[in-house]
Amino acid sequence: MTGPAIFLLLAGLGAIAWVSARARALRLQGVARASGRRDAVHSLPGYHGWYVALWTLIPAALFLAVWANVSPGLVTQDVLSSSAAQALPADGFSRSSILGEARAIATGAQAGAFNPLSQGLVQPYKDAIGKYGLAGAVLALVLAFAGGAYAFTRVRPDFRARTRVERLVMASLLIASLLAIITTVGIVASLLWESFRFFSMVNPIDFLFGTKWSPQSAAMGYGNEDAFGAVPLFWGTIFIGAIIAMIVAIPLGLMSAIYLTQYANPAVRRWMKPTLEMLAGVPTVVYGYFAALTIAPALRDFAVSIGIQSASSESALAAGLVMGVMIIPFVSSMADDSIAAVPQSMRDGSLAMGATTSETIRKVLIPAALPGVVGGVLLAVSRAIGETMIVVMAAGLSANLTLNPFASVTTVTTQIVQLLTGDQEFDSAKTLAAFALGLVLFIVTLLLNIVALRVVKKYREAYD
Amino acid sequence: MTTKRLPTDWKSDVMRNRIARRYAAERRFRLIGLFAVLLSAAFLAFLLFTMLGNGLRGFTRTEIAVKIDFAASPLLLDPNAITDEALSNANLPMVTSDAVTKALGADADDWVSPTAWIVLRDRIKADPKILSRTETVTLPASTEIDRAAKGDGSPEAEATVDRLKGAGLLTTGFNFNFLTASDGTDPTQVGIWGAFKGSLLTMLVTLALSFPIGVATALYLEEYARKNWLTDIIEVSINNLAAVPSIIFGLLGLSIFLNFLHLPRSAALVGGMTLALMTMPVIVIAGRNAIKSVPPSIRDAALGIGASPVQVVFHHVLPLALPGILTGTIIGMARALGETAPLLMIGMRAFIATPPGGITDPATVLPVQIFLWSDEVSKGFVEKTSAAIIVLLIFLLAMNGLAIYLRNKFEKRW
Amino acid sequence: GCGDQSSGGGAGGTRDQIRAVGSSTVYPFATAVAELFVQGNAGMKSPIIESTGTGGGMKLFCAGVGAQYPDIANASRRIKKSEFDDCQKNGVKDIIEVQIGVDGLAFAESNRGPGLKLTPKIVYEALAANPYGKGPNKTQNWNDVDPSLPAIPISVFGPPSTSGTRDSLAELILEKGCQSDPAMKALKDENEDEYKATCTRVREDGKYVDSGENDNLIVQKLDKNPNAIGVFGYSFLEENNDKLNDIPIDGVEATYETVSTGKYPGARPLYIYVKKAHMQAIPGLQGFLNAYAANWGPNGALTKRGMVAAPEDVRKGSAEAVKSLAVLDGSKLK
Amino acid sequence: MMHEPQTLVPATETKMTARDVNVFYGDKQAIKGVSIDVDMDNVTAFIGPSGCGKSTFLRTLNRMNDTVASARVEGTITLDGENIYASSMDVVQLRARVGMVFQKPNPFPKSIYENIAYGPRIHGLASGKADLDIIVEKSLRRAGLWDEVKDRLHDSGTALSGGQQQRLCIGRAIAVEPEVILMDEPCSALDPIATAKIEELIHELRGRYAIVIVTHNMQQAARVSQRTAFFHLGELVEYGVTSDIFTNPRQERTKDYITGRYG
Amino acid sequence: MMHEPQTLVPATETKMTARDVNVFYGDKQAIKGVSIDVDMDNVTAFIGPSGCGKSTFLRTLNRMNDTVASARVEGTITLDGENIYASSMDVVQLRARVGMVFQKPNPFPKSIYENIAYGPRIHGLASGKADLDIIVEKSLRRAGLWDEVKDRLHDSGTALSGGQQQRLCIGRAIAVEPEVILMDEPCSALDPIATAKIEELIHELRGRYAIVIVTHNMQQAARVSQRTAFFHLGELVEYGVTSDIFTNPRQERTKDYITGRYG
Ligand SMILES: Nc1ncnc2c1ncn2[C@@H]1O[C@H](COP(=O)(O)OP(=O)(O)OP(=O)(O)O)[C@@H](O)[C@H]1O
Ligand SMILES: Nc1ncnc2c1ncn2[C@@H]1O[C@H](COP(=O)(O)OP(=O)(O)OP(=O)(O)O)[C@@H](O)[C@H]1O
Ligand SMILES: [Mg+2]
Ligand SMILES: [Mg+2]
Ligand SMILES: O=P([O-])([O-])[O-]
Repeated sequence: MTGPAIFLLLAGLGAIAWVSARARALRLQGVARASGRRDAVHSLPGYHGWYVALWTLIPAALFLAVWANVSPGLVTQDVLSSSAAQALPADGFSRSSILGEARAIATGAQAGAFNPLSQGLVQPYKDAIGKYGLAGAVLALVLAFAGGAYAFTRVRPDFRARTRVERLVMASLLIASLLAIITTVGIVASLLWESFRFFSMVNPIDFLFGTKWSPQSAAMGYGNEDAFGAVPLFWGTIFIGAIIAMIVAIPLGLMSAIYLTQYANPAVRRWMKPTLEMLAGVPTVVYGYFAALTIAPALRDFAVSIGIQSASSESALAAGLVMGVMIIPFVSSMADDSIAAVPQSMRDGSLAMGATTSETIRKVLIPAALPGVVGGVLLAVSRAIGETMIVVMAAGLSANLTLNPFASVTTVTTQIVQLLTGDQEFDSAKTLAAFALGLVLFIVTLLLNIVALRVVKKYREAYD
Repeated sequence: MTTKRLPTDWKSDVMRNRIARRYAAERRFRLIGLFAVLLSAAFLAFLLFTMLGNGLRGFTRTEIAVKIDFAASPLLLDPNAITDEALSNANLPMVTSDAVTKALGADADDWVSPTAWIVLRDRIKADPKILSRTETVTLPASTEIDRAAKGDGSPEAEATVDRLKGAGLLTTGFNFNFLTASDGTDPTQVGIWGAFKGSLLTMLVTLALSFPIGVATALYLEEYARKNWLTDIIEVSINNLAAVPSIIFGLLGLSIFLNFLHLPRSAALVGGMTLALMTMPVIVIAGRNAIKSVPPSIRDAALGIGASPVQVVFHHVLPLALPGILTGTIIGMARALGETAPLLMIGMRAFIATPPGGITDPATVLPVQIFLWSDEVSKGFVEKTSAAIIVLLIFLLAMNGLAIYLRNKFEKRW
Repeated sequence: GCGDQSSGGGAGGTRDQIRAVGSSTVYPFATAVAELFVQGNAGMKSPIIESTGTGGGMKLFCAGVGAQYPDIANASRRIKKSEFDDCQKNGVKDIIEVQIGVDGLAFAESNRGPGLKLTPKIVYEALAANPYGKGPNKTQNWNDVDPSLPAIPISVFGPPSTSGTRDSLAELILEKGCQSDPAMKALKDENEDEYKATCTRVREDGKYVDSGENDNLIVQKLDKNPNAIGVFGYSFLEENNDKLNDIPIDGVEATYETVSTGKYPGARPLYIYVKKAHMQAIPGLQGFLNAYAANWGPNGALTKRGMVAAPEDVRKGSAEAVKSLAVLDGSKLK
Repeated sequence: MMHEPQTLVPATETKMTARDVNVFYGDKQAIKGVSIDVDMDNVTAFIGPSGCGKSTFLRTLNRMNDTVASARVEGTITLDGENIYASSMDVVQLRARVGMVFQKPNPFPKSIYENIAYGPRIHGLASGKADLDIIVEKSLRRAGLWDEVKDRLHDSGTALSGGQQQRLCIGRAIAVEPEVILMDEPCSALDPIATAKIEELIHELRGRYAIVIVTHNMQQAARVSQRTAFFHLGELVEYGVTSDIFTNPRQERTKDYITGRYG
Repeated sequence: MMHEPQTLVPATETKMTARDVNVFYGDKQAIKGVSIDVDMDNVTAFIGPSGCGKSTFLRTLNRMNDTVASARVEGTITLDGENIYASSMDVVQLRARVGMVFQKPNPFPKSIYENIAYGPRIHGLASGKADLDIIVEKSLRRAGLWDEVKDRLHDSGTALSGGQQQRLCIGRAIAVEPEVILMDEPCSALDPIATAKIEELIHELRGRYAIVIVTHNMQQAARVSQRTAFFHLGELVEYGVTSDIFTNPRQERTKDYITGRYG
C-alpha cells in the first residue's frame, strides 16, 4: 500500500468520523434540548465531529510517522537476509549505494540500474516493501478505528467536545511558540558553545576592548593577542546600521507612513504602501552594486571636492545610505499599520480640541501607536545589522575605528560571513571568532530589545 | 479659584501669530511627509529604471539565419533511429560549425553561439525528416555579436552585425529560452526557469512553515500566555532573532537539517526551512503588534456573548489583525526571497543545470543565481543578471500581490 | 514521510548526480565541463557544482565518504597537508589529484590608468603589513615604494583572506618579493611562523581593499577609479581587455603564452580532487573526469572560457591520473 | 450596613447569589464585601454614583473581570447553586448563560446581520439560514432597531448612530437567549422611545430571565425593577424592594442619593 | 413644518446660524434642509429619536464631519457671521472656538492631567507649568471630577469608570475656553449627582458661551435649555422656546414624541 493511498484512506476515514459524529451529536442534542435544561447541551455538533475525527487521525498519523522511520530498517534487514544480498561488496559506500539504487528502482524512483548487482535486489526489495507497507497500513487503520470508536462512544449532548478540541488548538499554538523558542535556544546554545571555545583561546577582554581586528594574521600564526579586537567591528556596525542607515530610514519611513495614513487619499495609500514594500525585496546584490558603483564614487568625489583627501572609494556613508533605503519599508509598513489601527475616536477627540492634523499625529496617534512604531524600527535596525552584501561591496572589509563617514569600515555580520565562508577550520580561533562575534551581537541586540520593551511599556498609551 | 477666564481672544496678534506658526508647522509636516514618500518612491523608481534599462535587453536575443544542407553534411545519423544517445554521438558541434562557415564565411564560426548546435539537435529530434533536406535554421548569435546587435559591442563586431543585417540574416527576437532554460555557461543559452522554480519551491516551504508557526506563536504569546517575566524573555528573544545575522541561521540549518536530520544538501526543502527560521520572528513581531492593536472592547463583546477564547481569537482578533500580520509576512518573505547568505551554508550556491522536480531535489534560487551570474567572466551575463533581477522583482510583486489584496480586503477602521 | 529519496534508511543512501565543491576560480571551468558532460552523455543528470572557495570545499570534501559528501573538490591551489590529514581522519583515504590547467594571478588597471610596472618586490613593499619586519608600512604613494613610479596613492583591490586566490597572491608574489631580502630567507629556516607573518601579511589600513569574492565588482571599480589596481584571475583580464590594461610583473605581461609556460610569475595550477571510493558508487563520475581530459587541451573548450592549458607533460600526467585513478601520496604535501 | 438579602415581594427562585465579594484592581479595592441575591422573577437594578463599582460588580457576575489582568475577585458567586468561580465551571458556557450589554456600545466591525447572528452561530441555536434570519429579525425587533436597519442589514455595525449601536448590542445579547441578562446602562444612549422599547423588552423578558440592570436614571430603576441595590464607594449600602428603597430608604446615604441631596 | 427661528425670550446675540443644511453619508441623506440659529445667551437642546441626525448635525457645526470620508455637507453655517465652510475659514481655530464633547467618551490614552492639559498646551493658553496646573484643576472641578481623581492625576484616563471618562472629556473641552460648546449627550453615562453638576456647569457657562446640548432626557432638556429643537428623520420638525415646545408643541410629531406616544 503506497503513501498517498494510505493518506487518502485516512483522510476519508476522518471525514466519515466527522460526519457521523456530528450527526450523532445533532440527534442526541436535539433530544436533550427538547427536554429542557440549557446546560444539558455543551458543544456544537461540529466540535463533536472534530473531536472524533482528530481521534481517528492523530494516533494513526503518529504511528505512520514512527513507522516511516522504522520500516526502512526492517525492509533493509529483510533484503540483506535474502540470497541475492550475499554477493554485495563489503565496502560500506558501494554497498549502500547498490542497496539504495535497488530500492530506488523498486519504488519506481529510478528507471534502470547503473550497477548490475542492484538488479538482483529489486525483487527482494519490492517484496519487503510490500510486506511492511501492508503491515503499516493495517496497523494504522486499526489504530484509526480504535481511536475513532473510543471517541465516538464519548459523544453525549453534554460532552465537552469543544473544550477538548480547543485544548488541542491551544496545544498546537503552544508548540508553535515553543518552536520559536527552541530556535532561539538552539542559536544561543551553539553560539555559546563555540564562543566558549574561542574564549579559551583568546582573552575576552582583548576581544571586547581591543581596537585591532585582523583575524587572518592570527590564522597565519601571528598570535592571537592583538588580532581579535572587535571594537572596530562593533563601531562599524553601529555606525553603518544604527546611525547612518537609521538617519535615512526612520524619518523617511515614519513620515511616509504618516503621510500615507493621514494625508494621502486611500487609493494612493493602497498603491504606495506595497510599492514601498518592494524596496525590502530588491536583492541585496543589486543594492550592493548600486552602492559600490553609483553612490560610493559620487560620495568620494564630493568628499574630495570639500577637501577630505583621505576619502576612500569604500565608505561607511555609501553603504549606510543605501541600506537605509532598503529598510524604509520595515519602518513605514509597521508604523503605517499601527497608526491606522488607532481608533478614529482618538483622532476625533484631538481634532475637536482644535488641534491640527500634525499635532494630532505627533501628540496622540504616534504615542498610541508606539509599540508598532518601535517594533518596526527595531526590525529595521536588526535588518541593517544583519546585512552583509552591501557592506562588502560598498564599505569594504577593513576594520577601521573612525568617525569619518567617508572612510571604509566593516561590520560584525560581514566579518562573520567572511570568517565562515571560504577557508574554514572549526577549531581555529579565526573561525570560532565568528561565533564570538555572533554571541556579542546577540547580547547587544538583546539589551537593545530589553530597553525597547521597557520604553514601550513605559510610554505606551493603551487606548480603548 | 478667582481668576475668571474669558473666552480666548482669537483675534489678538499673539493668537494670530501662533495660529500662523501652527499652520506653517502643519504645512511643513505635511510637505515632509510627501517628500518622504516621493523620495522613497524615487529611489525605487531609480532602481527599477536602471534595472529595466539594463535588463530588458536580457529578454531578447539575436539570431542568425543559416542555411544548412543536412543531406550533405557529415552527420553520423540514421534518420530512422534518432535517439538521445545517437544524437549526442552525432558530432553535431562540428557539423554546425562547418555549416556556419560554409554559409557565412571563414570567421563566421565565432558569430554563432558555441552551443548553437543544440538548436540543430532539437530540430532533428522534432522532425527527423529534416535530415534529407536543406533548411534555413536560425541559430543564436554569440555573445559578441549579440552585444553588438544591441549597440554595445566592439567596432569589428558591429561591422559584422551591419553586414549580416544588410543581408537580412540577423534578427532580434524575444528570448523564450531565457524563460524556459536553466543555468548554463553560455550566456546566450542560459535561462531563469531553474532558479525561478527553486525560488518558488523554497518560498512555498518557507511560507508553509513560517506563516502558521509565526501566527500561532504571536497568538499564543499575545492572547493566552500569562504575562510574566517568562513571556517577557520570550518576547525579547524572539525580537532578537530578527537581528541575528542571516548566515547564523544558515549555520543552524547546516547543523540541524543537514548534519543531524540528514536532509539532502542544496534542496529547496532545507533552504525553505532555514529561511523559515529567519522569517518567523518577523511574522511574530508584526503579528503581535497587530494583535495588540485590536481594541479590547471587541474581545469583551465576543466573550460577553459566550464565545470561547479560541473563538474570540479566530473569529475576531485574527481577522482584525490580519492586515498587520500580512505586512509582516510580506516584508519577511520579501527578505527571504532576496536572501543569499544562509543558503551558501546549505549548498544552494551551486551550478544546477536541471530545474528541481520537487522540494528534495538540488535547487538554486533567484538571488543566488543573480549572485553567481554577476560574478561570471563573460560579459554576456551582465544583461542576464539584470534580467534575472527583473524576474525576481516580478516574482516579488506577484507574491506580494496576493498578500496585499488580502490585506486591503481585511483592513478595517473602527 | 522522509527517508524515501536520498537516504535509504539503513541502506545509507545513494545519489545519481555528481557533486563538486570548492574554488570559485575553478567554478566556471567545472560548470563548462559539466555542461559538456551532459551533452555528451545522454540521460545523465547534470553535475552540481558548488562555489565555496577552495578551503571551504576541502572542508566539505574531507568530511567523509558517502552519498551526503561531495565527490570532487575544486581547488585553485594544491591541497594542504593539514587538509589531507583531515581527509584521512574522516575515512577519505584514497584521493585522486588531477591538475586541470593553469591560471594567472593578473594585476590590472584601467586603460586610462598610469601604466604601472611592478615587481614582486614592489608589490610586497607596497602591500605588506610589516615589510621585512621593520615596522608598519608607511608608504602612501607608489613613488614612496619606488621613485620610478608615479606619485599616485596606493590602492589595490584584491581577493579576501578566505580565498585560494589570496593564498596564491601570498605565495607567488608576496613571498617572492619578501625573499629579495636575504635576511628573510634566513628567517624562513629559523622561524617559519614569523617568516610567514612578515612575508604574507597584508596591510589593513585601507590601501589594500578586500573586495569580497566578486571579481566583476573589482573590474567595475577599476573602471571608476583609474588610479587603482586590481588583482584577480587571468580570465577576467582577458574578458575585459576593452576596459583594463595588464600590469606587467617583472616585465612579463600576463598573456596566455606567459602563463601557460610559467614565465609569468603569477601563474598557478588548478586542481580537482576526486574520491576514489566514489568512483564505483556515483554514476558517470568516470565520464565526468573524461570530459575534463577531453577539453583541457590548448584548443579545448576550457581555454575558450579563459582557462590556460597546462603544459604538455602536465596534461599527460593528468590524463594518466584520470585513467589509472592513481592515488595521491600525502607525504609530499606541504 | 445591611448585607443580608431580604425575602421579597413574590416568592421566587434565586438564580444567582453573591457572598462577601471583594474585587481589587491591583491594590485598589473597587468592591468591598458585597453579598446579594438575584431573582428569577424580579428585575434587579444597581444604582449608585459614578465610579462606585456598579460595572465592576456586574462584570464579576459573568466573569468578564477575568479579562482585566489587574482585577482579582474574592468571595463566592453562584449560578443555580454552582460556584461560577469553581475550576469545574465552563466560563464560556457561563457567559452564554449570563449575557451582558456593555456600558460603551461595542459592535463588532462586521455587518449588522453578522453582529446579531454571531452568538446564535457559535452556540448552534439556528438550524439553518432561514432560522438564523428569523432570529436576527426577532432580536432586532426586540431591541427596537429593526425598522431603522432592515434595509441595510449588511452595512457595518460601526456606521450606526450611538443609540443604534447600543440597541444593536442589546439585540446581540438577547439573540443568544441567555438565562441572566446583565445590562450596564443599556439606555444611556437611547431616546425615550427606544428606552421605552427596551423597558418593555425587560418587562417582557421578566420571569423568563433573571435581569440585572445598571442605571443612573432613578425613574427608570423605579419603572423597571422590583429590587434595587444601592452601591456607594464599593459597598452595597442597601438592597431591597424597589418601592421601599425609593419611598422609605433605611440608610441615610441612600436617602441622600435618591433625593439628589448628595455630594 | 417650521424652519424659521423665532425671536426668543431674552433678546440676544446670535452666535451661529445654519441655513438649508443637508448632510449626506454617501447617498444616504442624514440631514434634510435644516435651518437654525444658535444664541449666545440661551442653551439650545437638540432632542429627537435615536438615529434622527442630532449627532450628525451637531458635528457639522464644528466641521467634525470633515473627518468622515463619506460625509458631505451642503448649505451655509456661520459663526459670528462668518461662513464656517468658506475656504478662508480656519478649521483649527473654528474647532477651538466651537468645542465638542462626544457621545462615546473618548479620553486620550494619556494621563488624566495630560488629557486636560492637551488643549491649553496646543493653543498656548497657559503661560507655564503653574498656570497649567491651575487650568487643569479648574477644568476638572467644573466637570465635577476633581475630588475623585485629584490623587491620581497621572493615572491613565482610560482606567476611569464610564461616567468618569465622560466628565474627563467635558473637562477637556472646557479647558480650551471655547465660545460655543457642543455636547452630545454629555450626561448619558452620568449618575444624577454628576448630572446635576454638569447641569450646574451649563447654567454657569450660559451667557458667556453659546451652548448646544443633545439629550434624550426630556427633563434635562426642560431643565437646562431655553430653546429646543426637535429632529425627526433628519428634519428639523420644530424649533422654539423650550417651555413652548414642552407645553404647547405646534407639530403633531413633536407632541407625540414629547408625550412618549411615539413609534
Ligand atoms: N481597569 C481598571 N483598572 C483600575 N481601576 C479601575 C478599572 N476599571 C475601573 N476602575 C476603578 O474602579 C472603580 C469602580 O469602577 P466602575 O467602572 O465599576 O464604576 P461604575 O460604578 O460602573 O461607574 P460609572 O457609573 O461611572 O460607570 C472606579 O474608581 C474606577 O476608576
Ligand atoms: N459614518 C456614518 N456612515 C453612514 N451612516 C451614518 C454614519 N454615522 C451615522 N450614520 C447614520 O446617519 C443617521 C443619523 O445618525 P446620527 O449619529 O446623527 O444620529 P443621532 O440622532 O445622533 O442618534 P443617537 O441618538 O442614537 O446618537 C443614522 O441613520 C445613522 O445610521
Ligand atoms: Mg460603569
Ligand atoms: Mg448621536
Ligand atoms: O575561490 P578561490 O579559488 O579563490 O579559492
